[in-house]
Amino acid sequence: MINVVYVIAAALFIFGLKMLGSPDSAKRGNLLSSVGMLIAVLATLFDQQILSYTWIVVCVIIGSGIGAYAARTVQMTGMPEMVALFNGSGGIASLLVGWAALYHADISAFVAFTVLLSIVIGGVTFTGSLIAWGKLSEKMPSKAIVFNSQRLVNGALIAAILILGIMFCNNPSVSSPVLILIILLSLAFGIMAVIPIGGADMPVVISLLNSYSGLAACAAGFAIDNNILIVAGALVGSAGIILTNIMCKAMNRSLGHVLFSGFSAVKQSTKVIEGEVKPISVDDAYLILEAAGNVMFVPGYGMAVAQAQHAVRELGELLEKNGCEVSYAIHPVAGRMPGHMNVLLAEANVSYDQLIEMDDANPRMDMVDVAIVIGANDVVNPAANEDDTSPIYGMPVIEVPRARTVFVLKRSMAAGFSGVDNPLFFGENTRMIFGDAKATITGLVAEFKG
Amino acid sequence: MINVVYVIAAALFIFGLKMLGSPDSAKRGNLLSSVGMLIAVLATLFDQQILSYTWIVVCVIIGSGIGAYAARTVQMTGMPEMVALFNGSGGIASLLVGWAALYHADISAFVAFTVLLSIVIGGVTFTGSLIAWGKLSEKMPSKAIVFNSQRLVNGALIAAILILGIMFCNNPSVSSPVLILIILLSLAFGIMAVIPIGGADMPVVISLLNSYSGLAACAAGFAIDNNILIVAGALVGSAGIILTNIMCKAMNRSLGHVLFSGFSAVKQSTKVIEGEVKPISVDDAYLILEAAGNVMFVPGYGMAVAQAQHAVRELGELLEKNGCEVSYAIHPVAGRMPGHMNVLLAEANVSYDQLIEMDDANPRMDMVDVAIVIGANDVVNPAANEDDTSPIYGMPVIEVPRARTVFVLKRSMAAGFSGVDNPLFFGENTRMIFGDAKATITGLVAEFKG
Amino acid sequence: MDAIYLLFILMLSIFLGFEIISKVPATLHTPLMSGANAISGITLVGAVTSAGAELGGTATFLGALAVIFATVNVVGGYMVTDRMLGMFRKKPAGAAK
Amino acid sequence: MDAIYLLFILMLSIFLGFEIISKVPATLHTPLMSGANAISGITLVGAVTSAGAELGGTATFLGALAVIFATVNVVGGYMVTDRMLGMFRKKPAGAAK
Amino acid sequence: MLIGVPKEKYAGELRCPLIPQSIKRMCAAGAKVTVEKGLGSHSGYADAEYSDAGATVSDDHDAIIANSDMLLRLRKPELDDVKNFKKGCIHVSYLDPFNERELVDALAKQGVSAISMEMIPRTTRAQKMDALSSQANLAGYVMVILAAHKLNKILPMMMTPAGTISPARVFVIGAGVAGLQAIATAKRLGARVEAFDTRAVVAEQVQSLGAKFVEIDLGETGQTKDGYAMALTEEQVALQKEGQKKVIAQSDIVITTAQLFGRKAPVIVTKDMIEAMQPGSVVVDMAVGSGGNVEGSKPGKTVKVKGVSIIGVDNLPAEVCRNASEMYSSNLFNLVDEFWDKEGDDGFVLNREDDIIQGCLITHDGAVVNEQIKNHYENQG
Amino acid sequence: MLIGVPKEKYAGELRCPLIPQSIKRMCAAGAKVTVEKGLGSHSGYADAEYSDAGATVSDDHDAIIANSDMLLRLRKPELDDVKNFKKGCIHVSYLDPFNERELVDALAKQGVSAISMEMIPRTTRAQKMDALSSQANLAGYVMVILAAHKLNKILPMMMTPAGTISPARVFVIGAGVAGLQAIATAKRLGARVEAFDTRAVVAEQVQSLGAKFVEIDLGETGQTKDGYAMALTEEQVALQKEGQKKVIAQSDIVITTAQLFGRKAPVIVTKDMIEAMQPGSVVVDMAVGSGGNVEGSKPGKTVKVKGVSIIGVDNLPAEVCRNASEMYSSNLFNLVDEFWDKEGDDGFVLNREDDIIQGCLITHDGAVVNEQIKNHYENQG
Ligand SMILES: NC(=O)c1ccc[n+]([C@@H]2O[C@H](COP(=O)([O-])OP(=O)(O)OC[C@H]3O[C@@H](n4cnc5c(N)ncnc54)[C@H](OP(=O)(O)O)[C@@H]3O)[C@@H](O)[C@H]2O)c1
Ligand SMILES: NC(=O)c1ccc[n+]([C@@H]2O[C@H](COP(=O)([O-])OP(=O)(O)OC[C@H]3O[C@@H](n4cnc5c(N)ncnc54)[C@H](OP(=O)(O)O)[C@@H]3O)[C@@H](O)[C@H]2O)c1
Ligand SMILES: NC(=O)c1ccc[n+]([C@@H]2O[C@H](COP(=O)([O-])OP(=O)(O)OC[C@H]3O[C@@H](n4cnc5c(N)ncnc54)[C@H](O)[C@@H]3O)[C@@H](O)[C@H]2O)c1
Ligand SMILES: NC(=O)c1ccc[n+]([C@@H]2O[C@H](COP(=O)([O-])OP(=O)(O)OC[C@H]3O[C@@H](n4cnc5c(N)ncnc54)[C@H](O)[C@@H]3O)[C@@H](O)[C@H]2O)c1
Repeated sequence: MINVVYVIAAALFIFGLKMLGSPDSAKRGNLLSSVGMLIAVLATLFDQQILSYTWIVVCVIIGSGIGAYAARTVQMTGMPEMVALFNGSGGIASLLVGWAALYHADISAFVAFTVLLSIVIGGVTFTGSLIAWGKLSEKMPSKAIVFNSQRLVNGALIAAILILGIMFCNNPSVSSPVLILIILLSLAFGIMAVIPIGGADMPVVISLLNSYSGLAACAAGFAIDNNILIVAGALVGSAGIILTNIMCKAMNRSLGHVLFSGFSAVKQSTKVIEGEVKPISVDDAYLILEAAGNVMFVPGYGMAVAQAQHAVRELGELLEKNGCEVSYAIHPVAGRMPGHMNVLLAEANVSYDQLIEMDDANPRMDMVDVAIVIGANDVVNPAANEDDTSPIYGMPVIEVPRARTVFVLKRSMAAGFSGVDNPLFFGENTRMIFGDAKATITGLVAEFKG
Repeated sequence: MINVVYVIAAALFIFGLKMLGSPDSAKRGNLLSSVGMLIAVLATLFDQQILSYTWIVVCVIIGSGIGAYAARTVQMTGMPEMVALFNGSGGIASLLVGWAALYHADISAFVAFTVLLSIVIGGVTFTGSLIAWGKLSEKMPSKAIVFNSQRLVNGALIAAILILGIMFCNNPSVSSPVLILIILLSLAFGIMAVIPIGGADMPVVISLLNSYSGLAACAAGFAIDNNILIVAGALVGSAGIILTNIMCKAMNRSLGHVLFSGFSAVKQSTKVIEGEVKPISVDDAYLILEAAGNVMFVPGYGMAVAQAQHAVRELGELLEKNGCEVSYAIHPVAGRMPGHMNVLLAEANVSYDQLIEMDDANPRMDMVDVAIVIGANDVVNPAANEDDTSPIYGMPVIEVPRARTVFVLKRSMAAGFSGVDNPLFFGENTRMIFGDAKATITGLVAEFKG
Repeated sequence: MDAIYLLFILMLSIFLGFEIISKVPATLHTPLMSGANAISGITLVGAVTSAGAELGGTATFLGALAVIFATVNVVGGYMVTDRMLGMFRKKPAGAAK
Repeated sequence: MDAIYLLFILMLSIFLGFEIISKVPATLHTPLMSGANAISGITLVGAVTSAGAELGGTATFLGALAVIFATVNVVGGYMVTDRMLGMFRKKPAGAAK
Repeated sequence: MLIGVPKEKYAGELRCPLIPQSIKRMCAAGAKVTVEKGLGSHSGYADAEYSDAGATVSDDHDAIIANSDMLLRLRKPELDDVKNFKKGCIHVSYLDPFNERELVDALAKQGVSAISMEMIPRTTRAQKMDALSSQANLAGYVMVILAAHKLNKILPMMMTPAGTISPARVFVIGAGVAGLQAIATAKRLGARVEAFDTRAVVAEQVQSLGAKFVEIDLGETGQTKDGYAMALTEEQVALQKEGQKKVIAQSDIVITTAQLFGRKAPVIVTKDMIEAMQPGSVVVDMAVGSGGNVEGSKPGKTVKVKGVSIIGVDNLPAEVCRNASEMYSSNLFNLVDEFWDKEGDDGFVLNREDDIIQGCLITHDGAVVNEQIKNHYENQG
Repeated sequence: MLIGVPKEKYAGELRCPLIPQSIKRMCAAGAKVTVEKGLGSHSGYADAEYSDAGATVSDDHDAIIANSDMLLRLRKPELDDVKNFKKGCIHVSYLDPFNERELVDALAKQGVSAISMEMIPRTTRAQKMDALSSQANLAGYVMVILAAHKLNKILPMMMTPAGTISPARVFVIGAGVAGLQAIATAKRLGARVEAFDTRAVVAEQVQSLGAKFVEIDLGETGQTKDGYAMALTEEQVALQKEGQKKVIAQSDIVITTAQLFGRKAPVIVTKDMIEAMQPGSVVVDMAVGSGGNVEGSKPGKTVKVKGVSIIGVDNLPAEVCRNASEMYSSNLFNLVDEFWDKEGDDGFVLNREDDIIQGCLITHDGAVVNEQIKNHYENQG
């Protein structure tokens, strides 16, 4: 009987998660999954051979109290760290459940293994989440904390956990000190893993830890073989990974980097060497645009060659629908004849009011989230300002590097009309999207619509 | 051990199916799932407590021989009916497996139930597929065979199967004649269900039966509790339903209609009454366009009002990419000023060569798969030719009704400039897509790209 | 208890089935159908088990028959699908022009 | 044998997890995360079982603790998510202008 | 049936009523066509082309008008030609019947069945014969080209190394066939286009060309069943003037197409408005022929007022005579073809039942038969 | 620093070298500007606007040229004015130094530092001072408007109740700044546009405007580092003629912009080609001033050859003098501003190191200093 309820609960979770993925169904989705949770818990309470309710009821009340209070009082800005805390408590819970599972009569190596999993993952999630919370709520320095022996320490920790783990599986017992050790180590590792990550990355970290806590629950499920735990845990685990990935891309960081920041952090902090070209895929570019609030197009001769003007206009419209501010910065010499861009954009029905001259564009640049350079080159070449040996030195240019992110759409690294190389392409915040501009833009449009 | 193999096999099936869904991965997908099948079968052969190989090997060889031969020799045109045959053999196989399962020692009511399921579904699939094959390969009249008492007969069949089924579950035994009866009835039902469906619908029917055979396998899985059968069966079952649905839409029929044609057939055949407006959703429209080989746009004043010209051009380009022939038929009085459409389409860069005058458009009409009427009304009003009381009688119009399918994009049923109602909207092969033309077209574009 | 697990598996599989098939180009309808159909030939496993597990003449006979049919479905299904996809390979090149 | 079923369930669930999350608008990232997080509070069920199944003091104690934490996660998680979505409700209207 | 096509005498008329292609089709239908020498010379059609098309080319004007059963032409006939017309012959041309009473009476007296191209009803079915539309359409295009040519600025926006040139502002008053085409052409050239019309229905049509419709609330205005505008009341005119003044002041080009069929065109742009415009700006008055929408516009002249040029070309379509002739020619052909006896060989049959004929047939059997015209004359007394 | 701006004497020159806005900015930079009375009258700038902008308006031409440290103007100075120039003054204007040796020598003799606007290098940096480009650009637009006005057809395609008007065909020869703008404008009006240029690189630029580039294989052709075209060899010219003949024959409008800076323009469209065109077609010769690309074109005239009109307006930008003045004015301003002493108050500093100055400075300290020109003169001997 109870299991049938579990099946239903699982189904509800699945629906819930799916619905959470799209704006208009999200609220219902959340409700659905909460219902799933409710019936699952109730079923457990009534059906399982629960011997003492007292404790449970008390605890549930306490827990709900805390949870409800926290959820109520936190102000909007504090939400992410709050999620981190909740997530942490989820992690510790799994740890405890796993631990408790050891008190069952017989413990096969398999069970012991799953118990360990739930303990380790749970522990990491717990401390990790706490650190994340600390960093977000500025309870501790939010900047990446890095020291040289970091990679060593982390390595050591993992090794230790592995060895102890194997030892434990061979003769699992509640009393063995090994267990305590493992618990402590996992907690420590959780801390080590997160401190070297900067506050900016915290949302990603939390989402990742969230996926961990799912896995922890899943492991716990194996430990006490309870299939709803497994299903729900696994769902959250995998869904969490995907979500983390999406978030990474939206902030354009690589998941790998976040995952192993603990190890590579030191290297990373010095990795920002000039002279490195960072290409990016259309899908990833979409995720960034989707999150942008102010986009500036900077068209050049390449847009004309690609005849991309219509696609560009459409992308502009979609961005505006998405609540984003859109402008077109026209450099006086963009293209191959005076007013080249005007001809094209007028043809594509871009309203005159959205066109801004270079002199108006540059002051706004700092508010721009993404500057999309479409087949322009010379007119956005910083060398014109910086390098007085350059033949175009002294020509005023559109200063895209000052935008938060710069997309450069062109087919190759080739130079423009004046044949001057362009340092912009190597900029810290520059992402190259190689390929025909029209194809690229159309791709982005598709992402927005599809 | 074997079960681990099953898990892997299942995973392979999942990947396989997913990959089959997109052109460039399809071939690999098919390979993958076949590998899954192979390992599953081998594992079964070696692991299970198989006592006599001889039979099995012989049978496998025979089976493979037949299958391989058939698959090799059939010519491309014959593929669908071949699939039907294969599907049929799958169905009968499930039936037999279920039947054989009864010979196991103990049969709970649950098992009996699942056995029945596999038998009934398997049986229906078998005969159903055979009929489908017959119709497709013109071995029998491919037109819908309908007689009045059909619904009665079908109803009776189902009732009988239900009653007998219950009887059987109460005391399940291999020997009981009830079993034989049920088998015969299901076979009969399979025939009855398919004969009333016209040859044109056969692909849909096959896809549906295919999904059935999946379910049959799934049921058989329960009967001999074998989880790979359940997983694979369920996968095919559900995937099949979706696919069927997609196919229905591409041929614009309703799934419900196909599912219950057996019952509604008689009614249906007379249902095609004049004067019924058939609206259609953008998604469904997409599926039709996606399968079209020759599309003709017929723009009118509405396109101008909606300023949809750019979106239209883009849709045109996408259709061409999709290997479809695209033309724009311009009626001399379309719009509100002479050359109104020219101004807009020129602005949207539609090449002059794609524009055809009414007099050239009409002769081509019979080759057109889909004529997309974009906010045009009077200029496509058949009344101008037919009804000599109409004020526009005598004005030559673009004769879209002669195209295979006609989409009419407008916001309401309102009349056009001349205020004359338009019988086109009620045409047999007309589908109305209500809403602003630009929104609609942009939607279609999205479908193509997303 | 088993039944429950099976139920879970069934539920999840059905969900998956719905999820993995989304938008399919018309050209792929038939191949996909026949590919799926081949998978449904999984009954072969069942057939083998029944045929193998000496349950007496009839059962074995039924099993054996089942094996034949199932194999036809599996082998034929996969091969035909492969052929379809094979010829389809070229088409897009043509279509894309 | 159980382990196998569980394995199946695990496998299928993971696939499902991957399938159901596809493209998520930025505005939904946090809510989705916190919603998923609430689901991961499912350990509550486990906690309840351990806490309930009189396995002696420590175990029960651990279980009880677990229950508290898990409940915080569940209740807090769902409520916070709901709040986020609640305020987000209005935004699109503004955004769409 | 003998069809005659006399040459246009009117000075500066470069168009010709029929081009060889149409004549070919008429001959194919069984008509005998005689055209006067040099008929299409101005539009670049040589006499040879006409004879190749199957027409007889004659230089005897009088013979043509005297012998033809049907006369096809562009402008109204000369009064003293009329008495030479063959009795009962069918004469198709512009007639301006509301103002040409004398001519119409003469035609009636002569027993000529005179068809006025202006009077072809504005129905969807009749559009292919609607010369007013086909010519107004070209006029719309021409007006913009004339204005652009005259203006000392360019129309499109240009952001260049030597600064930004902002787009010229064009204001089109009256968005009928001509007005709409003017809007479209100006848009094409990249100008900022605004438009106004008394008929509110046109707002949508204006926007459908990507231009802005200037909202001026005139209260109740109407249009006749043929889509023509009704005259405005005093205060409505005042309101409109007020509303337009601002727009006109900041426009580089103002184009007026406001005609009231048969009646004198309303004066819309007054002197003070013009003086409020930038020197160098341009005003084009399409209605100059029928009284003018612009104060001080002169037919066939370009007058300068405080540096503003007022262009008053009275025969706009002639500027693109080649296409104009094509259009008018096929209007004529479509008319003839519509009523041509396809079975027998009675040629052109005057089907008095048909609403098109009822609309455009002015005189018949020695009397003025057209209702509208008859009423109009009676009101004149 | 005293800056003088004399009025243009040249007949039919409607442009003015400086508009009030620019003068305002110069004054702000610390210059004292004197403009001759009526400087901007043709382009619609009243003297009042100039004085408001901070300039002194004087009607004493001689005083202005005699006292100014810097003279800014459009066209080359009159020869007999030169002797009155203040010694060492800087004179900026068009000079056409390759052909105006006498004038240049006079300027040198007078010790004037003469800057020739034509000689501003075609570098990205210098574009904002590049008057050739800014004026050529407008010329490109004007040519199309002139042609459209002259043509007896409309440019766009129109499918109307009275039949379909097919789009006019426009062929642009020479796709430089002017050529490209001409292409863009013709496209805007809906014409079918084809173009040709000897520099293969331009093909892409032509397509980037949606027009068709006519492929004619001339073998090896080149362009100078400044983007100017090199002269063609005999057989190349022949090849080109052959290739173009067909296209020209079927074009309604042919526009030639093929100039070879400093040298006589090549004759590209010959009599026989013109005769192959339809009567009524139009040819516009932008190079008419420097010898003409079209056989029989006359500066300032429109000649008819077999019904084909050859338009030879030699001062195209003046047709849109308002914008043309704006453009030229800001070219001048940008030049002055680029070398204006921002810190001290030395005003305009002739930085002989700067590549722009090196390119455009012709005479200095009593000698011809520009390499190109010197060589040119020496070759003339
Ligand atoms: N405005 C004028 O009047 C005028 C006249 C003559 C010269 N110029 C000169 O032209 C230059 C204009 O600067 P600009 O930035 O507009 O152009 P640009 O500097 O020439 O750069 C154009 C860029 O577009 C890219 N591109 C070409 N085709 C493309 C396609 N199909 N898709 C995507 N990218 C494409 C090219 O890179 P890939 O090859 O890697 O794709 C190229 O780097 C200035 O140097 C200016 O001085 C201007
Ligand atoms: N060409 C000329 O010179 C000229 C001049 C004057 C009059 N006319 C007349 O105009 C008519 C032209 O025929 P037509 O078929 O082009 O136009 P139409 O008959 O007037 O029909 C236009 C249709 O477009 C639909 N529509 C309007 N806005 C729309 C939007 N935003 N999205 C989607 N649909 C929209 C309207 O239906 P909903 O309202 O339901 O959307 C309307 O039925 C003829 O009767 C002709 O005689 C032509
Ligand atoms: N049914 C058809 O197929 C058909 C054919 C041709 C024209 N039409 C319609 O007939 C209508 C009139 O065509 P037209 O161009 O010959 O009209 P018109 O030449 O008689 O008048 C031109 C325009 O000026 C406007 N106007 C009149 N007085 C005005 C004033 N005081 N201020 C501002 N505007 C004023 C009129 O409303 C009209 O739109 C058009 O709307 C056209 O669409 C219909
Ligand atoms: N670097 C810059 O920023 C900059 C600035 C302005 C112009 N330019 C470039 O300089 C080039 C020349 O500009 P321009 O318009 O002053 O050139 P131009 O006026 O000297 O010549 C016009 C065009 O005619 C072409 N031509 C010459 N002889 C020809 C022949 N026999 N047949 C056909 N075509 C012939 C030339 O190739 C040139 O394209 C342009 O390509 C322009 O892009 C560059």
